[in-house]
Order: sequence, then C-alpha cells, then structure tokens
Amino acid sequence: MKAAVRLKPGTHFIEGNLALAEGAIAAGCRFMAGYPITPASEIPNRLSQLLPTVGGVFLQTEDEIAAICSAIGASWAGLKAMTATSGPGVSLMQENIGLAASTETPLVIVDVMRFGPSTGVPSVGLAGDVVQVARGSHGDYQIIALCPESPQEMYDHMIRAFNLAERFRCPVFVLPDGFIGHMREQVVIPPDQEIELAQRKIAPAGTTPLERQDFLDPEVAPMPVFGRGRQAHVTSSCHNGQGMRNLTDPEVMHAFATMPIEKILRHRDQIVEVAADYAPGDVVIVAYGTVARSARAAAQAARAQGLAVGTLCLKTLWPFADQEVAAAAQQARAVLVLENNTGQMLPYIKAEAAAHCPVQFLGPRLLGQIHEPNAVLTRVKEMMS
Amino acid sequence: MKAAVRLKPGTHFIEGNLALAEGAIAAGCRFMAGYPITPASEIPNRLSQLLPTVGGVFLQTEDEIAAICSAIGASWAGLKAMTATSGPGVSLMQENIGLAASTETPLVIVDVMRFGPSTGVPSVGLAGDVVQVARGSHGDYQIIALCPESPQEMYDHMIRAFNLAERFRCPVFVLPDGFIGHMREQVVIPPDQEIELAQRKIAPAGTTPLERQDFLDPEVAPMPVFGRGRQAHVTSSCHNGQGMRNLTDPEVMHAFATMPIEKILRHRDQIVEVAADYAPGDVVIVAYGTVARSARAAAQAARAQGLAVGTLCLKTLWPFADQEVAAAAQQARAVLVLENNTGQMLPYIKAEAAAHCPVQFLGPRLLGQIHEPNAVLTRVKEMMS
Amino acid sequence: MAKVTLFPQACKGMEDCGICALVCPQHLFTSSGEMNEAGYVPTRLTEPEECTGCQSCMLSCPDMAIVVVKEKGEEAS
Amino acid sequence: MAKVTLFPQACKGMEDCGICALVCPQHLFTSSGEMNEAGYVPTRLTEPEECTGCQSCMLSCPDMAIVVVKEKGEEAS
Amino acid sequence: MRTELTIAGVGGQGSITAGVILGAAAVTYDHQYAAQTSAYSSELRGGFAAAWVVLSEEPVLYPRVIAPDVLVAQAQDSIERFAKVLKPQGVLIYDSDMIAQPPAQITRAHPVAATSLARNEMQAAIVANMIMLGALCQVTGVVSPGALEKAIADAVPQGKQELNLRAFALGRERVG
Amino acid sequence: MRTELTIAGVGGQGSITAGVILGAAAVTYDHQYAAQTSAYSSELRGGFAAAWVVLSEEPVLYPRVIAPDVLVAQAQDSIERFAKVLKPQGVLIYDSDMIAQPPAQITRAHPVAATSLARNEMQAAIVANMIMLGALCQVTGVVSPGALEKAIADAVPQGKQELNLRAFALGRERVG
Amino acid sequence: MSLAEHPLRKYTRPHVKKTTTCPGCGNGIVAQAILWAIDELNREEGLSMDDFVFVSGIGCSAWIPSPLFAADTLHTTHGRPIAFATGVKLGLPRQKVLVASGDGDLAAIGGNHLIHAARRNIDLTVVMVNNGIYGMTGGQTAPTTPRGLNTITSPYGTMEPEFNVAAMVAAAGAPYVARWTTYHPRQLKRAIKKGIQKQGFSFIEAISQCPVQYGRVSKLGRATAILEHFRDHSLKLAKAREMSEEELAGKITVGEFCDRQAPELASQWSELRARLGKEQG
Amino acid sequence: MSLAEHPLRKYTRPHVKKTTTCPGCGNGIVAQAILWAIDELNREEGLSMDDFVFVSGIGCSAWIPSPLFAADTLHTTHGRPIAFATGVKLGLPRQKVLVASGDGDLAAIGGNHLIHAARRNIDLTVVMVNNGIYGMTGGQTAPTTPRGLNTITSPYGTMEPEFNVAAMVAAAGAPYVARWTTYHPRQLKRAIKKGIQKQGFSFIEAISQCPVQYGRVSKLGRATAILEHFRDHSLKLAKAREMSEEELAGKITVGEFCDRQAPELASQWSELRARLGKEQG
Ligand SMILES: Cc1ncc(C[n+]2csc(CCOP(=O)(O)OP(=O)(O)O)c2C)c(N)n1
Ligand SMILES: Cc1ncc(C[n+]2csc(CCOP(=O)(O)OP(=O)(O)O)c2C)c(N)n1
Ligand code: SF4
Ligand code: SF4
Ligand code: SF4
Ligand code: SF4
Ligand code: SF4
Ligand code: SF4
Ligand SMILES: [Mg+2]
Ligand SMILES: [Mg+2]
Repeated sequence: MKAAVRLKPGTHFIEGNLALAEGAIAAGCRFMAGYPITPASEIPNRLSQLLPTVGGVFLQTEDEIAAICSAIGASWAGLKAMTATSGPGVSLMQENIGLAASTETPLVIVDVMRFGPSTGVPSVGLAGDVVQVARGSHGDYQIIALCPESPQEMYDHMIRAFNLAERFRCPVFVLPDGFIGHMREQVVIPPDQEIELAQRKIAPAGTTPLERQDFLDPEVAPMPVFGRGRQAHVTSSCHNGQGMRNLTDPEVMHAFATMPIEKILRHRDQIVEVAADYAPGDVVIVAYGTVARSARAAAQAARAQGLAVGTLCLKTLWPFADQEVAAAAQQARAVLVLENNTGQMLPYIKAEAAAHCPVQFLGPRLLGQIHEPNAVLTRVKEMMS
Repeated sequence: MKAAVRLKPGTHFIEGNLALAEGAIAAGCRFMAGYPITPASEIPNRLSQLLPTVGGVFLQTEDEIAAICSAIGASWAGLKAMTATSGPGVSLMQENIGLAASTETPLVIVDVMRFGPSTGVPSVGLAGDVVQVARGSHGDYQIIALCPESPQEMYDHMIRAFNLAERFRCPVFVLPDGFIGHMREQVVIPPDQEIELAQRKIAPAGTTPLERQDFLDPEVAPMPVFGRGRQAHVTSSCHNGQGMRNLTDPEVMHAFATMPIEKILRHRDQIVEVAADYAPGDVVIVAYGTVARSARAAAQAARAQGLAVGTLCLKTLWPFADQEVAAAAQQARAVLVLENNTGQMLPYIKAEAAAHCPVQFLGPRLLGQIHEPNAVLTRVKEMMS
Repeated sequence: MAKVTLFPQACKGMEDCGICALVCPQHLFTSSGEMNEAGYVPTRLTEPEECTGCQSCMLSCPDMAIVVVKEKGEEAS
Repeated sequence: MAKVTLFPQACKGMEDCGICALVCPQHLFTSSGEMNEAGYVPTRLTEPEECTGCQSCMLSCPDMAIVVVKEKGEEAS
Repeated sequence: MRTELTIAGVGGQGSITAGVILGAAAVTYDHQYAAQTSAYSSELRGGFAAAWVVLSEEPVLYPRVIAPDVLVAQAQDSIERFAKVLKPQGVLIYDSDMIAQPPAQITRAHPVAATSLARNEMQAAIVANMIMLGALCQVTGVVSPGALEKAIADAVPQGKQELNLRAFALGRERVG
Repeated sequence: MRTELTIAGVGGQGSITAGVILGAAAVTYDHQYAAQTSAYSSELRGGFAAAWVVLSEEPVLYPRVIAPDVLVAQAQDSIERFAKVLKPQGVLIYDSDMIAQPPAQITRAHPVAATSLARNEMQAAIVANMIMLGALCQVTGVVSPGALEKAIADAVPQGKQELNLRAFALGRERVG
Repeated sequence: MSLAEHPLRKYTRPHVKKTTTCPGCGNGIVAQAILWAIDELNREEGLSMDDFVFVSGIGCSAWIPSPLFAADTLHTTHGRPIAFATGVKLGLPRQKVLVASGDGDLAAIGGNHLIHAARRNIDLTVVMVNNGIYGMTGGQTAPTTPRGLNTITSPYGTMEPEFNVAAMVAAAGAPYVARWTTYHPRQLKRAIKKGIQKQGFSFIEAISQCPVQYGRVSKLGRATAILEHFRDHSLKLAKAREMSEEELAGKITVGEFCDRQAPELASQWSELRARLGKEQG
Repeated sequence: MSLAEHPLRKYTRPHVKKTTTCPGCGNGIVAQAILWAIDELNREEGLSMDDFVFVSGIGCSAWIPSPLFAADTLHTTHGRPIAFATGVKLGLPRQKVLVASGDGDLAAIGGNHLIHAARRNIDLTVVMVNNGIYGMTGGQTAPTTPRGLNTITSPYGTMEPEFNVAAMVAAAGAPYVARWTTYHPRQLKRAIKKGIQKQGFSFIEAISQCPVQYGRVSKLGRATAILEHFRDHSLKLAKAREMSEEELAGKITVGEFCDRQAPELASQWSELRARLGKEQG
C-alpha cells in the first residue's frame, strides 16, 4: 500500500470513528496499541494506515492488557499514546488504568461503548461504561472522561483529550457509544496550524529523582520521560515524592493515594465542561452523549409549545460536574435525567441535585434504542402536571 | 501431608481469612480457583488443604482471569464455586464478572481489599473496591456484595454469600478489607447441622432449552447444569428466554440486559441487610466494613455523653440499601458518612439522603489507618453545633 | 456404487462455495442454475452413476448439504 | 595474586547466606563472629594470601559485599 | 426543515452506499446538514440492509429516522419493514422489478425498474442503487442533482465514475 | 473494661506469637473478648514486629490499640516507637537485656532479663517471648495464668510444650 | 429425504436449520469433522452427545459448537474458553470436554490459557481453527497471519512472523498435538477422534479458509482457491523435518507433532480426593 | 574502601545502600550478572546506564532493577513488564530495553506477553529468575515448581509438571534463548551480554535460589544447599539432547537453546516510517 493520506481541512461527511482517528493524528498522537473489537475496530484499522506516515507506530497487541501496557510504555518513552477499544477491552484494562493513574501517565483511552453486559450485542451502542471507566479499577483514583455526542465532537474531543492528558499527566477517556462511532455526519477539519496542542512538561535535563518531586508534587509535576538520562524511577507501588517505593510511612501512603486525585480536582474548572441551556424555573433535562441530542430535541419541541424546559448536557463525565449540576438544580423546578443505560450516573447527579429539587430518571423505552424526543416530552409534561 | 482437618464447632481465636475459608467449606463450597495475592493468600493457602478432604478441588490458575473463568465453569458443572483475590485480581476479572452476571452463574468472589490504586500497599487494608465490584465491568448488570466487619462475619457472610448465589443465580462478593482479613478475634463455629444451606434449583431432567425459560425468567430460573443431558446452551452474547443467541430483536436485548438486574432488585428485601441503631433526631453515622466499628464506638461514646447519635451499618453494599438510607435520613438530624476510602459510596448514600437532611463525609485522617472514634466524635459534635 | 443426496436448501452455492466441485475426484458437480430460498444457486450432480462413493464431497461440504451412502453397507473411512 | 575487599556492612552473614564460602575453591571464608548493624554476622577471609583471584566469590555474592581485584590488571572473566 | 429518509434493500444492493452518498452530497456540496446511520444483518445473502438519512438546513438534533418522509425500497422485504412507518403524506420510490405492488395506502408511490434497467441498459446490476438515487433526486429534490453527481464521483472507484453517473441520470429520466 | 496492649520487638523475637497466644488465652479459656492485629517490616533481621491486643469483657468495638495500657518491649526500638503512646498510668514490661534504661516518665516499669534467662536458664533463646508473657501475666493479670498455659500448649509444636511452659513460669517468677 | 436425514443431524439442535457462516467457510468442515469423529466414537464406544461439554470463545470459529451442537455448550468470552473448560472438566471429570475456537481467540488473547492447559495436561480436546486472520472483526492481522501479507491492520505488510502454534503447544507440554488443513477432512477427523480418546490435553490445529476476510486481504478470493493453496503447500511433518528453514518457507506442515503419555490432572485429582476422603472418613 | 567503591556501585542509585532481599537470595546474583554484563559492554562498546531502560513486574525478582539500578526503571504490574517494555522499545528504538522479573510474573500470569514478544521478535532482553516458587506471596506453587513438591498451595504434592519455559520460548520463535543457574554466574553474565547485543528478542532463564520460601517447602533450607543442588543436577544441553526423558528426570538442562537471526520488529518499524515519510514528504 502507498502511504495513506490524512483528510484535508474542510467539511467532510464521515463516520464518528474515522473522525476520531483523524483527531488523534491532529492531536499529535504518535503511538497506538490496540486490539480489534466491534464497534471500535475502524479506529485501529485507520490508525494503522495513518500513524506510520507521520512517524508514528501502530501495534496490534495480543490482547487489550498488552495494548494499554504498551501504550503506557510508549508514553514514558515520550510519545503521545493511546489505545481504543470497547467495554470488554476496558474491563480487561482496568488493572493498568489504575497504574496509569497512579504513575501519572498521560494516556488517551477511547471506549466506543456497546450494548452489554458481557459479549452482549457488539454492533449496538449503549452508554453502559460510564461508571466503569471511573471506578472499575481497584482503589481510589481519578481519571478524566469526555463524552462526545457527534462525529464532530469525536474529532474535537480527541484533541482536547490529548491536551488534558499531557497537561495533567493522567489517563483521559473518550467515551462515544457505538451509535455515534458508526454514524456519519458533517465534520469540519481545521488546518493543523489552527489547532492548539499541549505538550507535557518534561523534567529538566540532568536531574535525577532525588532532585525532583516527580510524583507527589501538588501541582502537576514535570515528567522524567525515558531515554534522556534522568534515571526515572517509575513504580506502581506506593512511592514518595521522588518516586521511591515506600510501604511503611502513613503520610506517604496518604499522599500517594490522594495527590493524583487532588491534582485533577483542584483544576476541575479547567476540565469540566457542560452545555447549559436553561432558565430559572425550568424542568432541566440532564443528559450526555448520544441522548443529549434527544434532550435538546425534546427541549426545543417543548419550548415551541411554550413550556419551560431547559437542558444541561455534560461534555465531561469525570471529574463529575457536581457544581454545575447543583447550580442547575438550585434554579430548576425539577431535574429529569436521561441516560442511555439503566441509570448509572443517576446517583452522582441525584447526590448533587436532590437537596434542591425533585429528580426523576428516564431510560430509553428499550435499551439499545435511544430516547425519542416525544417520549421525553411526554415525561416532562407529566412532571409539570 | 496428611488430610487437613476443619476447625471443630466452638469458639476459636483466628484471623479473618481463616474464618472465611472455614466458612466456605461449611457453606458447601467444593471448588476454588485462585491466584495468590496479598492480603488474600491465606484463603487459597487454607482451601488447598481443606477442599480435597471434602471431595472438592482447588486449582491454582495461571492468573486471575483463568481463576474466575474456571470457577464459572465449575459452577456450570454443578459445584458451589468461588475465587478469592484482592483489588488487582478483581480488576482483571471484570470482563468475566459481567459474564457470570449475564449468564446467571452462581459464584462467590472474595475480595480482601488492599490499599490502592495499582500495586499500592499490599499489606495495608482499605475499602477501595466497593464500587468497582458493582460497576467495574462494562454494561449494566447487578451483583450482590456483602461487607463483613469481623472475622466472625467473614465466616457467617461466606455461608450467606453461597446461599444468595445459589438462590439468585448470580455472582456474590464478600468484601472484607485486609485489616479484617488479618485480624484475629473470637469466631464461633456452629455444628454443620445448624447451618442452613441453600441449593440451586436445577432444570428438570430431560428438558432441552426450547422447553425452558432458562435465562430470562422473571423469577430466578432453574439452572440447566452440565452433564445431565439437558443440552444447556449458555452464552454471554445477548440471548433469548431459551438462552439462544439473538442480536437483532430489541425486546430480547432489553430483557437480556434488564432481567438479571431486576430478578435481584425484585428480591432486595431478602438480600439487603443493615444494622440500624438510631432514634429520630439523631445524627446518624452511616458506615460499613471495618470502620462500622469506629462508627459504633463513636456512637457509644457520644451517647455516654448524652448526645443523640445513632448508626446505620451496611452489611450488604449491593444491592444498595437505598430505602434503609432514605428511611434513616428522614428521621435524622444529619447524616455523617464514614468510609475507609476517599468517599466512594458517598454519592450513592447522598443520592438517597440529601433530600431529607444534611450529609457530610469523613474519611480516615490518613488513608490506610481507620477512623479513631474520637475523631468521629469530634466531627459529630461540630455537626451538632 | 453409492447414493448421493443433496440438500439444495442447505447449499450455499457453486459460485460462493463450490468446494464439492473442487474435491470430487470424478468432477461430478455443476451449478443447478436455480436459486434456493436463501438466495444461493446450489450445485447438482451431473452423472450420479459415475460417483465412486469416496465421500470427499460429504466430508468437505461446510453446510451438511451432501450425504453419500455407500451401498453394501460400506462405512465412511 | 589478588586483593579481596569485603564490605561487612553489606554482608547478610555466614549463617543465613554463606555463598562465598560455598563457591570459594580455596575455602577461604569463615564467620567473622561479629554482628553488623543490620544484625547479620558477616564472613571474613581466613588466609587472604591463598586467594587465586578467581572472583567466584565476587560474582556469587548476592549483596555486592565482595570485590576481588586481580593484580597486574587482569580482568573479570 | 427536517427531512427523514430511509433507503432499504437486501444485502448486496448498495442501499447503504446510496444513503452515504446522499448524506455526503447534502453536506459537502449542498450546504445542508445530514446525519446518516445504517443497519444490516450478518447474512451474506438474503439479509437486510438499510440506511437512514436525516437532512436539515440546521444542525440535526435527533439523529434517527422515526417516520420517514421518503422511503426508497429496493426489495419486497423493505416494504414489509418500513412501509408502516412512512409518514402519511410520505413518498415511496420503489424498484418495480422487485416490488410488484406497493401498499395501497401509499398515495405518492413512484416506481422505477432499477434492476432491469441496470442489467439491460447499463450491463451492470450493481448500479441499481444509483438508478434509485437518480429517481429519488428527481422525485423529491431533497438534494440537488449537481451535488449528488459530485458526491457519486467522489465515492466510486476511479474508472467507474462515468458508469455510475449514467445510471444516476437514467434513474432521473425513468422514474414514474 | 477495655485493656489495650502492645507487644513489640524486632523480627525473630516472637512478639507476634506472644500477642496471638495472649488473645487466644483470653478468648478460648478466659471468657473474654479479644481483637489482635499485628505489623512487621519485610526485613528478615533487624526489622520491627509488633502485636496489638485489645481485651474486654464485652465485644470489642474499635479493634485498634490507640494508647496502650500495657507495653511489652523486647527491644530498644520498641521503646522508641511505642513508649510515647503508652497511657500516663500505663505499665511497661521490658527485656532488661535489650533495654538499658526505660524512659524516666514511665513510673510503672517492670524489667525482666528475658534474653539472658532464655539463653542461660532455658538453653533456648527462642523462648524469650514466653518469659515476657509470664512477666506480663504476673504483673497485670489481664489474663489468667491457667488460660495462658493452655493457650501456650495449643500453640507450640508437640514436644516443645514443656519448654515453653517452663519459660512462662520463669517469667512470672523473675519479673521485677 | 429431508434435511433432518443427514446422518450428523442427530447431533445438532433441531431448531438450528442452517449455519450462519459465510459460504465456503472452513468452519463448517471443522464442525463436521468433530461430529464425524463423535459419530465413530458413538458407534465404536457408545459415546453420545450427552457425554460432551463443548466450550468456545468469541469469533466466527467459536460458533462451531454453539448453537449447532445438541449438547451442553458454553459460549464464553474472547480468549477464555480453555480456562472455562478447565473448571468444567475438574467439576465433571467423566465428561469429555471439547474446546473449538479461532486462532485469535486461542492463540492471541487466549495464549496464556493455552500454554498452561498444555503444561498442566488437563484432559481437554482443543480444536483451533487457524484461518490466519481475525474473521469476525473484519480482516485484521492475527498472530497466525503470514509475514508480508497486507491485512486491514497491517496495510503496509505484516512485519511479524506467523505463529507456529502447534509446535509451541507441543513444547509447552501437550501430550498430543496434530495439524491438518480443511483440505484433509479425513485426517482432521481422525486427529480429533484421537484427541478425544487421549486422556490428557490434546491440541488439533485446523488450518482453514476464511474466504471473506482472508480471501479478500490475500487476494486468493474464493474458498476453493484457498483450499487449492492448502493442497499445493501442505507437507507431511516427517518430510518437513528433513528440510531446511528456507525450503520450508511458505509450506504448511501437517501431521502429528507429538503423541505421548503423561499424568493427567483431573484424574490425579480424583485419586487425591479418594485418598484423602478415606483418611478423613 | 567504602561500599561505594564496589566496581558495580557506579551503576546503582547512590541512596540505595542495601538490597531488601532475604540473605542468600539468588536475585542478588542475577542483579550482579546483569551489571557485570553491562560493565563489559561499557568497556567494550561504550554503553552506559543511560542507554538502558529496565522494566520489571511484581515479585521479589522484580526488585532486581528497581530501585537498585541507576537508570530509567519502570516497575509495573504483576505479569505485564514485557507488554510495557514493548511500548518503550517501539517508542525509543535506540534504547536497550531489559526486562528482569520472576517466573510467576513472566511465565504464569505474564505467559501470553512472553510468547508473543518472542514470536514478534522485538528487541528486548528478558531475564527470568526461575526460583520454582512464588517467593513474594509466601511459597505457593509456581508453574515452574517441580512435580511432586509440597508447596503452600499444593500441600498434597504438586500434580502439574514443571514448565520448561526456555524450550517453549524457543518454540514460540525467540532467536536467542539460554538457561543457566545462579551457580553459573559467569555463564549467566555472558548469556545476558549476548542477549543485550542481539538485535531481537532474547530470553535468559536464570534458575535461582529462594532459600526462604523454596528452601522451606523443599526442605533444602539454606541458599548453599540449593546452590549445591544446582551444581549437582545441572547438565549441558548438548549432552541432555542425547539422553532419554527418564534419564533427564530431575536434571537442570543449561546452555543455549537457540541462537539464530530473524527480522526484528522495532527496526522494521523504523524502516517503514522512513519509507512512508519519504513518500509523504
Ligand atoms: C475482550 C474482547 N476483545 C475483542 C473482542 C472482539 N473480537 C471478537 S472475535 C475477535 C477475533 C476473532 O478472531 P479469531 O479468534 O481468529 O476467530 P475467527 O473470526 O477468525 O474465526 C475479536 C478480536 C471481543 N469480543 N472481546
Ligand atoms: C494481579 C496480581 N495478582 C497477584 C499479585 C500478587 N503477587 C505479587 S508477586 C506474586 C508472585 C511472585 O512470584 P514470582 O514472579 O515467581 O516472583 P518471586 O517472588 O518468586 O521472585 C504474586 C502472585 C499481584 N501483585 N497482582
Ligand atoms: S462421493 Fe466422491 S465421487 Fe461421489 S460425488 Fe462425492 S466426491 Fe464425487
Ligand atoms: S460444498 Fe456444500 S455448500 Fe458448498 S457448494 Fe457444494 S454442496 Fe453447496
Ligand atoms: S577470588 Fe576465588 S579464591 Fe579468592 S576468595 Fe574469592 S572465591 Fe576464593
Ligand atoms: S556471599 Fe556475600 S552476603 Fe553472602 S555471606 Fe558471603 S559476603 Fe556475605
Ligand atoms: S468471516 Fe471468514 S471465518 Fe467468519 S464466517 Fe465468514 S468466511 Fe468464515
Ligand atoms: S522470599 Fe525468596 S525470592 Fe523473595 S527475597 Fe526472599 S529468598 Fe529471595
Ligand atoms: Mg481467525
Ligand atoms: Mg518465583
């Protein structure tokens, strides 16, 4: 095969997974390790064509565990690295998602979510992995997760994901469902020079661990990437500020567990993104991903009928938009939570909203199908009456 | 080695992990597959001695994935089966936890929780896996999880866990932390004949899948265990009421995902167990596991000082004790949540309580150490003032 | 001497499969020219009497669309 | 001829380890009888002049507690 | 205005390709917005295949087709699956070689003998979908012919463009 | 009444075994409740080892020792780690072979020359911990001697019982 | 003569009228080879489908027993069938447990279970369909893909060498290992039969055609073209052992890699339980 | 002469004054063998610690490079070091990437990464410490435990045979495979050096003593007793190949299992990127 070529700047009509792959290249991704799985396979399929043309590497691993581990390895080698999979792959990656979080490794993990549990229905999308990406590994840790609702956002979120991963030295998930992954829509690709890219801070030349605060820096610490003589000491065991293993000092333990969480939460305002469109007294529909589109369509229809209905669409799922949800609930007459699953984010939303207004939940009529705007409207009217 | 012998009925002073192993044998466990890991290793160590003496099998597998898979296989072979591990092992098992849930396989999974994330501090206990056991696999599913707070409960909960697994055909977790796993305390072992054991319902002889409702029975369906000519058709793909794969019918999909959840939620009153000790107007401390003991000690001290303080200790973590928490919050002046982690169950508790009273969280002063009753008392007093 | 029975409804067709035609040492298979319910054009036997009963077609057919019964109670080898 | 240097603070002791004593073809190692800071009783060389400089002890010591320098600039083999 | 279209057939007829080209034409050359989804069964033969396209002058919010304004049916199976959800005043464009009689309640039904035209006039059964696209363009005008022609040229392999464009033109001419 | 005890030493001195036996005696033969926890460093030599025991007539709620009523110290290191948390009126029992001078603020300090007694009188350095247990029993009476004797017999290997029981008795006699 | 009269139909679920594999797919040939082997064992030793548990993973080849075979079948997760089968066998030591799955399933993601089951020597019969590709997910590289081939995820040519799975499984300790192609249905059947009869771990690699995905990326196209390739490039192991690596390039070695005796795990467990049960009792 | 004057101390982190392994543990011998090999390469080819990345898993043996070695070190999760190392190598093709870890880590839970890295032939040097046991978790059976031995999780005797890891890795495709014991520190050093120099996947199995756990369960006890066992039971591969299986029982075969040339993955990637970069540019 001759060298594949990236899509030119301009408007394209492409499926979400392809938009995501183009976004990865534009974001500076130079390493992907992956294992095929429906409905994410178009991502490795495409990146195996593109990566070597921009000096990158694509590795099809023996399984998803090897995929995330080699992506982490490549990140420590200094490359912007990613993997892409679906729920079963994320389940297998859980142990090393924790490693990435606790070693503060920049990494982008794409989960094109499919109908679960277990093998389920590979070709049908469902937002069933939204809590597993944040809480599926053992212990306390914090990741970032973005949730696109269109092929355009699949492109845009990849750039944001790599930027956040580099900026905060942490794993960042991009969480489309299979429906968006396979849907085609207009995608505007900007010229490279208009794309702002973040690069990780790298530990200054010549420093060795004892001179640095590599891990437990309360701010995000510069990363001692490999191959530059910095004698990085990276370990998934509890370690002190220099990265040195320490399994006895309670202060070190506490910091080991909490610092990588707090460095993200402290910057939550730079990370958390919502699309808020509501007024005081509205019934506010809270939604994310594919069904955020149902929410907005329903609100549009409601307003056309003169009803006070607003929306709060979560673009980041993690860190959770606690303040934004609470703010909406404070002004709202009631909150209606739409989720393309049995209500996984509901407790998190309710925890922030329930003190302020009634909270109800609406799943799709049948799991695997997305909410029809009419069904949402009907429920909103019931809530109002 | 000569045949090992079980502990005799009576009072023993033993560590939690040994109590748990004895409980497993008493519960009728006849298959364990496992992989050593601190702080759970005493369980395989002991069960490898005991199981063959009662006609059972112990298999040390190549990894934790194989452990859960062979335990599921053994369960379909008709044995009461279990595995035991710690957080890293649960992370690796996630994919097949989903399989067990969706194929409705009776299975007991012990997670002796250790300080995480990642390798963390193996020898220090921490309740860091309480959400991962319920939400760490992809898709929507429901498990049962019990949370012992003493070696005695490690024994008792194992019997309950096997009974619930058999009764509801689902994976049941037992979730001590490493502190309880390694702590020694009095354990009263009853004579076998006083222990009530549940056995799974087995599909009637001679039936083939087409004559049964194996999977999607709204009640818990009889299990067509292997080796009895029932031509069981077991699959982790979406399947219909006869267990036959079906990836196109939306009604089948919906039922595939929701039935195994609802069969448990419908019987939540038989499953959910709390220890409630509060009066109207109390500050109610909600806690579970090791730190439930801190909660009760603090409440005892508070009452001795004439303060209105009560406790609600969760014995089952999943299904979540939503009604019990809401009921407590309705009567409470305020709720104080103690967790031996950074607040993983907090959103679930707050979601039910926040509409009724203020909710606060208190973690241990340093993660890895448990709450001292005095620290709890101080916070309670602050909440009262 | 052998009796070959074809199940044209099970056959996935000469054009898409055609394995029987490849493996028959007597070259007895050809297209039947008629579409079955599934949309494939199954094979047919040109000269059944030339069949040696070798059963290669039966063993190689991926869709259990062929049975060859040897006469005089011979067994599959 | 060779010069053997021992680092008794690094040694984990004749009783618990004793590998140098096993591998020395000249049987030159014995217990020093004195406990080091870590609580082990390190080895010592009985007759340093008998050492052939074979370096077996150095290569086999798990705790980098022995250095053998050959004289006349010989190299480790 | 939001227009919902369904293009359906059996595997191998190119219904999904037609849907993709329709969306691409609208977005790339007609300054419209489009969202396109699809489904197909796993059988190589005899299964079903369908593309759904939502067209609009504004960004499409709800991306699925609920009740199509236009149904393009390439097989009897498509009628059985989708005729019942067609909007009351909806348009049906159907391959009259494959569908003998459209349901009576559909008042705006336009036949085109796509299969036989493709076979006999184009010597390429494979371009029946382009004939259907031409018919769709002619009857509904939801996307301009020029835009569709450019999108077809983009989508088909080098050397096959002329054939496909001729089929598209034929569909525009011969639709009833 | 709740009694908190800490038994500490360096690896190999058997402090944890002593703690386990203490708890077992209380629970199995003395009708008390006990919760016992422990910690040790990974070094084979020179590390630290400690057992914590909470004794009570009622079930033990909070299972950790916060401020011990009794500290059994088998090494200087144990004093450094734990003397500061000993309750103001707390009891210290220490191996006077290992610890020259207990901290002045500890008023109730009881020496016992466990190491030398074990070596010289028992010809078994390993039973120093039993001597300490005897001393503890004698000084505090938190668990009855009979219960401790039975628990020791349960815990040690066949054939070593007599030796250990003698050491226990010696500790009771010789504590200062 | 109705469909039901095919002699193997007595071993298949009555409501499964047709396979969902693509036309010409080798999976059907492997499925039949298994059933013909069982048919012979039925006639010779009285074994029936009730004596079997079939376990498979995820992938096209994993559909061989499930839902087709009228027996206990366990269709598991990708890569794990051997691990599940191990539990089944230890729980039901008298059942015959047969695993049928793909090369990606058993030798890529499932490789660890494969080598450890071989080492343990647990009495399973594993039939691995090696079609050199990931069929189900659409033509990506498998560890078994020949070096140089352009696949969907190796568009510039596969850089990694083809996995000699049978040889590695033999080296891992399996007592019975054989390899045949779908062009050798009789030998395949015989090897599977021998595998079932063997008390111990047996591994049968069936080189097979995936006309749709492998046919596409290799440009061999049709099933028959791939079968012709098998016919023209197969080489008996005995002969291959005398040849140099260069001479063997592009060849498919077929035959029995090993056939030896070794203590089997499930039966050792039965003995131990019997012994300890007596000691206890 | 202070501690720092040990000639290998220039390769270790200055603040790591002592190892935390048990007395007599073979891990220290293996650590030294690696450093002596590097020391020779330093003198002969000018390689320095800055040219290396060391990767390990979890287990006692995984502590060999971490925290001791003064270089980039990556201490990962149990079983996964080879997978991490693969990413490191592809990202930094000019670095030498060396994996040192235990038998449980690399051959039990990590077996799949091991065989696939061997097959892929990616330029890593893997040093596997085979102490026949799970040391860190307290003496449970490892796949490398000899049949019959009573361990903590096989109290009635291990029923599974001992894994011949080196032979399997060679069968999986590794171009360089050798096995020595800690009684052979010179040969071990030479094999590691050769492995580092080899462009391709090299695997060095170091049979080693765990006096604490293996010593306990085997009743061999002390480090020196286990080393004597190695001394008395080691057998050169060339000789072993002429012997029957029975004669080989209980023997430890040592030597080079293979040493061959094959296209390496990371360098193929470098070539591909160069080629496509040109086509693009
Ligand atoms: C954990 C997980 N990863 C990936 C997949 C997606 N997947 C399904 S089948 C398959 C590969 C199938 O290849 P193979 O086993 O060779 O079977 P074939 O289809 O070629 O017969 C993959 C990667 C999955 N189902 N689960
Ligand atoms: C996923 C996971 N499972 C289990 C463990 C526990 N664990 C730590 S080290 C180890 C085995 C170590 O054995 P080996 O690799 O042979 O190293 P050794 O200690 O013998 O050198 C195990 C099972 C773990 N850390 N992570
Ligand atoms: S049995 Fe043999 S000869 Fe007869 S049709 Fe089949 S393949 Fe041809
Ligand atoms: S082999 Fe079978 S399916 Fe294939 S063409 Fe012949 S009869 Fe039909
Ligand atoms: S160098 Fe050789 S002879 Fe000298 S002390 Fe060491 S082992 Fe003995
Ligand atoms: S080999 Fe080293 S550590 Fe061991 S006894 Fe000798 S000098 Fe000490
Ligand atoms: S894709 Fe390939 S392996 Fe799968 S069924 Fe079709 S031909 Fe067979
Ligand atoms: S337990 Fe064994 S392997 Fe681990 S450090 Fe001690 S002697 Fe070495
Ligand atoms: Mg395959
Ligand atoms: Mg080991």
